[in-house]
Amino acid sequence: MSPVTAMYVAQAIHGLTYGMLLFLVASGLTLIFGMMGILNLAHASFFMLSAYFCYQVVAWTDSFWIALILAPIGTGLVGIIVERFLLRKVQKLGLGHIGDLLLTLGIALVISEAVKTIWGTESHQVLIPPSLQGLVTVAGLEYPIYRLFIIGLSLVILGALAFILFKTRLGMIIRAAVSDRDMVSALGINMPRVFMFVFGVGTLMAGVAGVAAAPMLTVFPGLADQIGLDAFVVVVVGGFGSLLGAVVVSLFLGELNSFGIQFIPRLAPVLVFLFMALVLSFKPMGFFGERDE
Amino acid sequence: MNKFVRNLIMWVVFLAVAGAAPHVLGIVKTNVLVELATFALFAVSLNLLLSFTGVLSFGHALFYGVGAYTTALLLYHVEGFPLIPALLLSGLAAGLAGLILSPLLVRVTGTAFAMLTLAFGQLMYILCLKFREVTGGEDGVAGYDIPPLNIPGVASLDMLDSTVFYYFTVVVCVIGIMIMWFFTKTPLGQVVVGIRDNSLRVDYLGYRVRHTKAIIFALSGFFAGIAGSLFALFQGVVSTDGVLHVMVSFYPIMAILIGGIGTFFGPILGSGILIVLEDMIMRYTERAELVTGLLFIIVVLYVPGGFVWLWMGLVARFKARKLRMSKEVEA
Amino acid sequence: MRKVLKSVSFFIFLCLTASLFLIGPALAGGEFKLEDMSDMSDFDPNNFQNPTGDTFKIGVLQIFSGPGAGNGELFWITTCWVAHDINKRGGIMIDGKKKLIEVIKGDTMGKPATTKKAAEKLVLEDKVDVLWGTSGSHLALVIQGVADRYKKIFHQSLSMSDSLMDEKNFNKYTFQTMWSTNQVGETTAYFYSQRKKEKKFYIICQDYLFGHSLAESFKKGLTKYYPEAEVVGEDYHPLFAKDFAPYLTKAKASGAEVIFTGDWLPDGGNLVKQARQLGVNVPFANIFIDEPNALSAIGPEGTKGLVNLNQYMGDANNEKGMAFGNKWKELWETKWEAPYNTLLYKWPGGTIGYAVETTYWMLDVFNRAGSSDPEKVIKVWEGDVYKGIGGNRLEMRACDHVVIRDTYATEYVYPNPWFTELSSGTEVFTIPAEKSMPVDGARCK
Amino acid sequence: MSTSILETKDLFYDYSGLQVLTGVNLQVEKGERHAIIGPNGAGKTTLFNVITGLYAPCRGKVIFKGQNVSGFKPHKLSRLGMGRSFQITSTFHNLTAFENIRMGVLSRMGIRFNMFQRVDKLKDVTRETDVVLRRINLHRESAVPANALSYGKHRALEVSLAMSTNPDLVMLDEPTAGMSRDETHSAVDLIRRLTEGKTMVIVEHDMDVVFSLADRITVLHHGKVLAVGAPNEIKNMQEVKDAYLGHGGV
Repeated sequence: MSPVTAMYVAQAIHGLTYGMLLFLVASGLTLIFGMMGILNLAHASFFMLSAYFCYQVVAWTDSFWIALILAPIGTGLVGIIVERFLLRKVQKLGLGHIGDLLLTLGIALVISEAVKTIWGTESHQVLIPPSLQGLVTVAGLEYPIYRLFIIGLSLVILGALAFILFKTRLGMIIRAAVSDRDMVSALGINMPRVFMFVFGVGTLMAGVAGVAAAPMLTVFPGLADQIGLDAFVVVVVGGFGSLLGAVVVSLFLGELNSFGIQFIPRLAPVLVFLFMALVLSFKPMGFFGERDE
Repeated sequence: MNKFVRNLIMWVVFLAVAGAAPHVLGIVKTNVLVELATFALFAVSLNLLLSFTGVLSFGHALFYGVGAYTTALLLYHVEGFPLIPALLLSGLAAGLAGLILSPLLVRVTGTAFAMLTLAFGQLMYILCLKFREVTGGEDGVAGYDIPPLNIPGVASLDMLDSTVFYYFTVVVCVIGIMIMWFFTKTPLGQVVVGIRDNSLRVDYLGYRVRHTKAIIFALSGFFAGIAGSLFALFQGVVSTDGVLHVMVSFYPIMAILIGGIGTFFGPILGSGILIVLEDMIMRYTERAELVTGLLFIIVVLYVPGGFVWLWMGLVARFKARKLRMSKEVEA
Repeated sequence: MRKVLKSVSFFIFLCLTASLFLIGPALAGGEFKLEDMSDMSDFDPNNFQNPTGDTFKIGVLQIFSGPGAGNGELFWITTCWVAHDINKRGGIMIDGKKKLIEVIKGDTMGKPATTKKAAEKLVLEDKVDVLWGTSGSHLALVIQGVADRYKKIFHQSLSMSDSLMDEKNFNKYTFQTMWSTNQVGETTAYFYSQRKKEKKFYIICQDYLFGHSLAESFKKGLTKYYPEAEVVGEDYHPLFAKDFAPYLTKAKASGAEVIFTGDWLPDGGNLVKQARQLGVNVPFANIFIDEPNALSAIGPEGTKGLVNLNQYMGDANNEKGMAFGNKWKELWETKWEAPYNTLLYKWPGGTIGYAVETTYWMLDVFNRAGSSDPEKVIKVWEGDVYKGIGGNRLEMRACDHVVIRDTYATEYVYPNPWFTELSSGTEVFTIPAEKSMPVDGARCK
Repeated sequence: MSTSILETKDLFYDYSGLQVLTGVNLQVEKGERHAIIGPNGAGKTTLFNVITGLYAPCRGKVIFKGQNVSGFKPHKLSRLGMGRSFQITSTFHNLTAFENIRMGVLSRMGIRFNMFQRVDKLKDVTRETDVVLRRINLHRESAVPANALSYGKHRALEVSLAMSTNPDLVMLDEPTAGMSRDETHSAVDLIRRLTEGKTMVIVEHDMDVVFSLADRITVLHHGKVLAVGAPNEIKNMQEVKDAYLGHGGV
């Protein structure tokens, strides 16, 4: 492979890595919105929280692999608690989006402060597990194993998610609820429990992304800022509640990020939001969105 | 007549308190009041959209930012540019921005409206961040002179004097808020409320819904721009993070929710609570965000709709009890 | 006769005055003497005891909350260290009596509006005698405005933009002890021009005024000292970027031999870490990537070859600096608790040493002025020369209040006497002050 | 021809592929009370929505006062003198009865973009609104929010809102839907009173209401006009009976 080709291929894989991480965060966000109608401003905070959990578990057990399992579960549990004891109450008050907004922003602020109180404000480091360190060489291209691992891990999660959504009864209920919430609850299904499950799974996936990102990035209080906003763009552009939209737009944004930096470093971030504004102006519910509220 | 007397008393009390404040409180706390007044004007302008038109904007910072940058750039590049024209031009620029975006904004409501405004707000933020040559990027525009207020033949007021600037801000904000209040009482203001309740019916009654909405976007943008301009005059520096960040859009929503959604004066109360509380907690703890976050959660759980509604609920309950008691007495 | 007498006495008067001007600075100038330093074993940065009563107050403007709060933490220990030492020595002479030093926090939260508020509160309510800070030129500019308005001395210790002291922004109350971007640019270029090993440079900086002006200064420095060198590419990334892979892939493909970066943490640490993960083993020339916590995560191998450019290398440079460093390290090992027990605080190198040194200087200036009246302080500090921790010479240029000093460069190696967890510099290359000058600011032309 | 105020010519409308209107020819004479009836799914409400501008016809024309108004937006039709009510009560729920009616009165007086005067200082608007409220017997509830009114009064407000712009042609979509016998009775009285001297088109399920109000009836079936005639003629028409009985009843 010529160096120039190698560069482009590497950029494409970088885009894929970021895109997949973004997908893990955005898919939870879009499911939660599609199903429960909640704009979860705290979603990215769960991503960050999980990275801190990961740091803590690694500090205790010295094992990234244990952290990879425990941290997302812990994050999912926090998510379930938030849903059960806070969000559900607010949803009952009937304030609409505004109530959710205020609540989740409050939660985001509290999580960010809690993290600082517990772990301090400095940057923490999580090391790549030894088995995933180093580079592999394929057709003359050197690429870090860990980044490939992130892609693989995300694909596994994507597969599992697709299986649940399309092959199980629960998944059917969730999909039906995304397209028509009232009808499903009229069918006599215990919707609160389904909501709790979806919120838990959504935060768990953000948690997986947080752990996967921890060794690559640094664990610090501003960790979630960029990915949080990008995930919002994904959900909006891809269409509220659309998993397909989340996949497509996440990967698109990932590649836009890589090749934007390659060719037009200055305009790349502008393009993201220009794109979002244009899509919304002409398709107010996003590319793959169906429901209009 | 009774109402007139009551209003008169309220105004006299307000003017006395507002007039005396800088002399009692000192410069630092007076500056907090300046912040409060500006923020209240901003929140009330957003409330025209949220409580009166019934649309939730996640991008109101755009208008605030346009106003602030207009003032900063005018004063930076045009030597000796006078104060009032800078203020008004900033408002007009922001109003114009509202008008330009309105063809796209009037078509959508609900979530789509929130997301579209978020997109435009972020687009503006990123554009200002990236076009450093004009806006100074992260660092912003700074080092412009704040012009004095020249009243020909009467006086020239130095805006760098904290007390003078405080009076200036209070006057501008009170006038702005009064104009908006008046607006809600006009026929057009009524039509806007009608659009919130039932825009299809408004259409069937012969009103042009989209044109009416465009007017309100421009108006709301205008006053947000004035607030932004005051911010620019007060701070002496305008940066993207300060005026266009997404949190700048969220905070007035919070003020409205804390104060009282669906009311005109609630946002002012909410602004007061937010700003004063923030100032107080910053004196005692570095965990200001924790307190703000908890406040949001508590308000939404226990004071849904805001403190004005809590108060009105209490008053209603009190009245009902009095009524019941008087009836019992009669019986 | 009388006329002769008169002219002779006038001549003597002239000579005396002239000699005063000549030796004046040398006489008046201060010096940091390790032997004068108090026993610091009771210093606890987590529990700093502010004195009460009639004190001399320093207002420290930094980020104490939010994502950048680590900054505040760092400069809290450095300021308190100096205050504790001076207080144990009995304080400084202000208006005819000894006053103890009180340190008050002002949280800028990294935002201009909050910075202004915090600075005004310090001046008007806490009545501080001097403002100290802050990271971020746009914030420093806000504080300069406050200093000018309320006539308070502002020890501008942490912002580097050349423009802060230019004709437009200069005000007489502000004294900048931090080196400026032009000095960094010339330092780097001069170092590489003497080394003559690498010729191809790639620039990666943060996308804001500081990043851009640093890159400009570096390019200017190369033209001045090292015209054979070539800049093969440059990129500016947003602050707090997450994924540097696309930039690094680009830099790698450009064939660069050195990547020059002005990134501070966490960006700088991430940049190097991700480079090594990606197999990009190009050395980085940097000014802020000397933070041991971040470097230890990259490990000894990955940090080898980093070139750190700094205005302070007291600990590595000479015996005097070493002696001070050892005292500090001893306390770190035995006394301090979280967050001050991490590798970052092990040695008072780089920023820590610099901040301690210039704070000593600032208090020394006030002591010599014998007053916190800004006019008197200005008179003393303008043109003042101070001998720093390593005996190094600091001069406050009178015309624009920026510092003239030797600067340093060092290449990281392993093993080294400082850390087992990372590479660090052992040999220090000194760039003489005249080779790394600040740009001529206001009143200098 | 000159007396017809509303006419549709070969009106077609598809709803995502489903043909709802398949060439409707309707004629409403000036001054008459015209009812449109038909079995469920005949396309009555769709026809109503196409005429009143909610949907644009796929083919064909709507002619109002001799002008082709196909595809005109509701506000434009309203200004030309067409008013409508809704089957599902669609007032301004949070506004008082007074404010509801005033909304129509303002529009009638052409005060649509005035932002320089207080609305409560516009004496003639207030007077006119009071007159309307008195006429519909809601003057005692003028300060009550619409959603706090009794169902019957809320429906009365709904119909009056359609009349408040003083239209030449008023289109009423099942005005008595969901009402009790008594309420229906007084509603019919009210409608009769309000539409005195005006042209009215009504879609209604309740045959008693239809026969007590209508001067003329159009029967719609499968998206086409099946029959037109006076109530007595329609009552006895065999095709109409077939249409109702043979296809799922009333």
